[in-house]
Amino acid sequence: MELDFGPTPAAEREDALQLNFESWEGPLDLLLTLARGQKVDLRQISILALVEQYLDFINEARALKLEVAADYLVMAAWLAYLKSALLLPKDPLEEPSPDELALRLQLRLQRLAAMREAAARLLARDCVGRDVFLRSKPEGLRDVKVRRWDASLYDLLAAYGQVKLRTEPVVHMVSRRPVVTLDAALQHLRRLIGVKLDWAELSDFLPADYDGPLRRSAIASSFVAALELARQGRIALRQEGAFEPLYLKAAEA
Amino acid sequence: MNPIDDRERAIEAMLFASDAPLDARQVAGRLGDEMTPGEVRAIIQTIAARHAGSGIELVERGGNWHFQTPADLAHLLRRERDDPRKLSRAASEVLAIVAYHEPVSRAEIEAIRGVQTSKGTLDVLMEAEWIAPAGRREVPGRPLIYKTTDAFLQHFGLTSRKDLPGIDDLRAAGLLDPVDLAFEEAIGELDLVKDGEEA
Amino acid sequence: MNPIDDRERAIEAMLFASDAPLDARQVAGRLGDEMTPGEVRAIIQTIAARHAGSGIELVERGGNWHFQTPADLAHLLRRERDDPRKLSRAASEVLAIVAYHEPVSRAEIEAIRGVQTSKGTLDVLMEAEWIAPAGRREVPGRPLIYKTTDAFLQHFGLTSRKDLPGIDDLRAAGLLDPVDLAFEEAIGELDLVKDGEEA
Repeated sequence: MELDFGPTPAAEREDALQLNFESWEGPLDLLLTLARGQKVDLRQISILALVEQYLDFINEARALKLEVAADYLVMAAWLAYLKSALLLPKDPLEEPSPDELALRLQLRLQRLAAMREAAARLLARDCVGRDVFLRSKPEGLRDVKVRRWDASLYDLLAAYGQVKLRTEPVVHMVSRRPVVTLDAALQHLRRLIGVKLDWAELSDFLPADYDGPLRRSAIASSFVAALELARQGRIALRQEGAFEPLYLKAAEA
Repeated sequence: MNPIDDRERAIEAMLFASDAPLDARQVAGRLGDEMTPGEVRAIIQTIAARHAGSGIELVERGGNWHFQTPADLAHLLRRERDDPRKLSRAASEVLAIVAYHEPVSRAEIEAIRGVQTSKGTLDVLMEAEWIAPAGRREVPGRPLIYKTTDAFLQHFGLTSRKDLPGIDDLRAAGLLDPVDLAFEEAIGELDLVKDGEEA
Repeated sequence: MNPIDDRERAIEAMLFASDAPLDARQVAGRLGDEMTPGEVRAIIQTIAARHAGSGIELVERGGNWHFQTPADLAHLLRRERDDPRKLSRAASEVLAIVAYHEPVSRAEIEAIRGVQTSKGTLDVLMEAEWIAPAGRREVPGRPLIYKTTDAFLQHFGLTSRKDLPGIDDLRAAGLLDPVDLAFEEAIGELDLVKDGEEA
């Protein structure tokens, strides 16, 4: 791990064309770098001088038509205010006083400087993989899981019960489907044809209490029975058109 | 203890951090060839002797040296932990059939269950030490037959196999109640899925 | 040299074989809790003392122990393949702020740096496992707070957070206090100075 402090501002300013805002981590960082240029302890720094340095720097950058990010401009505006407040005769009623604002800025710079130095000292420590090395292929410690199976007597008996139940001999009962056989339909139709004298619809010949599958079966077998009786010349059939009701009556002897 | 020689320290660190065993020539090369391989070998022997009898060993394999954990301490590197698991529905059935019908062969178990039984199910029950092979049936193919073990009786709190309730007891207890069947079958399918995942 | 105690050998082998630093409790657990963590710790100290000055060191990092090579031999061991992750300036600053102020929220980090922290900066540090979330601060918005990890201590060779370079001085100078607190204290001093000037 190495710490990259970036180019120093002095070097930057010698070649102003290389003045580059990417070198700083924000306006506070730029201020800190400028403050370092005063070569005094941060506690003794002249905030007024620092403010002027910052404003000069930003003006220089703008003169060079460098794009200055908004937060640097916000800081510049605030520092310009601070500068005028510091230069004007003190107004004891003004809150917060410019001295207090300057103090706050100084405290922030001290804290940032402290962390920057801490980061450098941290990275200068003996780091694993750079200064000290570990075993590259340790055997490793392993946890081996030993399976322990769990079941209760109830589980066992219930399982056996279900095996028994599943494999018990089963009596197969074939249920009869409700159908009207052709024979039954023939007999039924023969019986009724003598009773009805005029043309009657085929459905009138079906027993009224047949419904559902039984009725469908009765229609089918009665239709076939009607065709058979017509073939035998015992009834006459009449239909107005396709899918129209089918009428039948006894053939005239 | 005398302070350790700098070259000895360097060689020790090198062998420790290396990702492959090193021979004396390689070590000498990495040290900038200030020493001959023979000198390096002598120092390696000193290091090995220093660690002898400790929890770290420097060993030679075909001229290459590496650090390792002594073989007699290998058991410390693995720790066994209990991993309790619920017996699957299929395994419970097989176990029950063995208990009620022992000794039985796998084919007989399948005939009773009415479904194929995977080898894994019997393995699980043998791993649990609840069933054990009990010889072979003297029929064509001489199939292995299984019986339950003492550990089985102990786990299920039975004094002997005679303690197992009869079919009539099971029916009286509602364990032959078909109402549960659909539910149990649904559970059984889930178990099968799990078995499949484990396989 | 006296023959090494069996328990000492066992603990040494375990620390040597482990692929992660171990604390005394973990070692005791693996040894079947026959020793208290305190007893284990005493033995670990003995082992560390035995290796002191050799090419292999047993070091403590946040209560966890691991073997490593001494830093003064780095030049012999550093290889071209070793390409340590280069930390950006932003990431190294954020890491220092987390380490010296932990637990700390992102807003608090930003207050110190005076700049927004890009999402990637915290991600890089979390990916390296040097920082980790440490719950939420019970203030409006309940921001996530971060702290450093054992891996951080291990990587930077710190026995504990007390080992952070200069942390005592920074704390004594009030440089780890928030600006508001420092301001209140400083303003008192400032007033005194003013009073002095007026007198």
